[in-house]
Amino acid sequence: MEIIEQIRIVEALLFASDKPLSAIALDDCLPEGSDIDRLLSELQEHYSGRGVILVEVAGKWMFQTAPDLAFLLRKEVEQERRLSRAAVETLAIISYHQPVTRAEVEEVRGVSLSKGILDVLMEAEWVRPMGRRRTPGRPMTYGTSDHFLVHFGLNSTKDLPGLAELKAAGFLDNVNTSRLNLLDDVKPTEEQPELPGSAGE
Amino acid sequence: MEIIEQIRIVEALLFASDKPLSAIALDDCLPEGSDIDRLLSELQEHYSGRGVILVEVAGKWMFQTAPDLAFLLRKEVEQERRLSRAAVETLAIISYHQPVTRAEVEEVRGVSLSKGILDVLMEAEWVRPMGRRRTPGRPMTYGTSDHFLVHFGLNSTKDLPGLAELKAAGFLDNVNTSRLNLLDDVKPTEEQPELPGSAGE
Amino acid sequence: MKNKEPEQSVFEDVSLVAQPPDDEERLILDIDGFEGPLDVLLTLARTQKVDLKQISILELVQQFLKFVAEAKLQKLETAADYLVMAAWLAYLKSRLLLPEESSEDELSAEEMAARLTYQLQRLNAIREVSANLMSRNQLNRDVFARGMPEPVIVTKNAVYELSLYELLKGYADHKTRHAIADIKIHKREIYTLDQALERLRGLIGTALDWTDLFQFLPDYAGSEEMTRSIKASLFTASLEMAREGRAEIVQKQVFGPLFIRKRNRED
Repeated sequence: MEIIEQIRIVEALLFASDKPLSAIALDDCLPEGSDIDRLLSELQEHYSGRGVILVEVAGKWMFQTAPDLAFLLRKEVEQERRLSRAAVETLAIISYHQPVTRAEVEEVRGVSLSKGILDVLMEAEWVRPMGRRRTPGRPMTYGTSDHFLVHFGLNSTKDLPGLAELKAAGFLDNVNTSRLNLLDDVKPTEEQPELPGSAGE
Repeated sequence: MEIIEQIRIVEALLFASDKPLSAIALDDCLPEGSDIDRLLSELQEHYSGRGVILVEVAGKWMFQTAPDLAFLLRKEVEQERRLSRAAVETLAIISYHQPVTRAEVEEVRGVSLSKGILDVLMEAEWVRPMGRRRTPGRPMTYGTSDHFLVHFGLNSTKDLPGLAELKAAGFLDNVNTSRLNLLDDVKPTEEQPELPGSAGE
Repeated sequence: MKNKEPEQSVFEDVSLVAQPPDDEERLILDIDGFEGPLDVLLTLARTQKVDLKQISILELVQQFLKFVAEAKLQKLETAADYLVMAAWLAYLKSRLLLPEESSEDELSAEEMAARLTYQLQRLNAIREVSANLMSRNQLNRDVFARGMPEPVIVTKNAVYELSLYELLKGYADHKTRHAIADIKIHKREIYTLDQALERLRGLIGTALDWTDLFQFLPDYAGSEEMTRSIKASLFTASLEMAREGRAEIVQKQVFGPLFIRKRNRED
């Protein structure tokens, strides 16, 4: 049998097999006196640089998608999720009051902040850590990201409507805005983030 | 992107799949302006004569082991359950006469169809219901599925072996279901399947 | 059309059992090996000629009737098919042998014979193509797909949807809940008892007989709230006048209208 015929056999066996095959197992299907190592190396050579390559894993042989094309076999799908009311409120408070610590958000909301909420907002890439405050305990402060501005079509957080504007737009019925001075709160001074891009805080 | 890169992508996608892929699905993974037909034909050319070949079945593309190596691979799988003669004949009548009613199958074979036969063919996903005929009783008609084409390596039902000869000999003319054929049937018309893409697809 | 021997591949369960040659040159056919009378006819026809177009129908009828006579037709439902065919063939035979009477309604014996030949040829043709079909390379029998397909791994990325409106609404709602809201208590419109008494005293004299109390509602009643207040006050006023002995009140049924009339003091 010609070499090319033997290579074809090895090629078909490896292709159709549902598990990697050892050189010995392949040799069993070949005529007496075949040089299986040579066949495998020629086959490997034939597939080098192709979309599929022949690899040896743990002493056995198999075809595999070329590593640089592995991306073809990964499909990313976007799954839309809704934010909870608590998350929306937390995001709003962070965007209006930034930079703000977790304790401050809790104080403003009047309830403690469950662990997941900041994670979700950071996963959505709307909220980012903004450095530690120079106060006892040096708590981390949070603010909004550039992605937040892009998502909501804002040039800067200064573009967020103030309370008077919100009231004029009908968002704040029954609220006497003169008693709300939160927007005029003096903001504590911030340090620059000590660990730039220290996500996960 | 160079042609060779595009071919590698098509090769990797087809190689990774154990089911046929449509040219459209493949094209979706390629850069804008790729000529998928050319890529497929170059790929087919590259594999011609190899142990694995690129075939077009049911209008889609897949890699398969070369048919001449069947002797080698057959022993690797258990001999599949043989279809009964009645089932084979029924499958042939359905594939050549489709869409065809149960009564017509019985007429061609000259014997009534036992209950299990259609079930076996539908369970194998070779036969599927194809809608009811607009004749009294509105009998269900049957035809073959894409799975049937893939299994028998056919690109379409037009490629069934001997189809032209059967047609020329008049053996695919309307089947007269009044036993012992004393009258001619009115040419039947089919309704669209009531459940498109229903069972068997 | 090419002819193939039916014993090939898929037809291996056809039992064509040849008797020893010394017992005439005849075939004994086992009915269990057949797929109905047409199958028997086809098999018998093959013993005559390779070309089905040239078979002798008369001889075929003879063969079939002999077969049915010798076969052990035990199962009734199986037997019925064969007996119907035998009867039809016997009829066909008689038609073929007797001089043909011309009839407009019926097919001629030759046409009937031709139809039978056609059916046999068609079944034979289907058998040939089914043999061809089954001898094709079948997936997972002769040819194989990739044994280790590499699955497409789908990763789901969460995308959070939130509009600016929802964000602002969230903030505003929060402010609303936490702000001290101004509550204005509106002055309620009421029709006082004094007003009602004055009206009732003034009007009751003009009515000569029993009158529905609510006939005395002023025309300008206005809001529903005001109407309710007027009704309540008029009712209280009527009770007051009854207590003073200036009026009589009658109600004929529960929730029915209240009738009132002036009562002249008898002092």
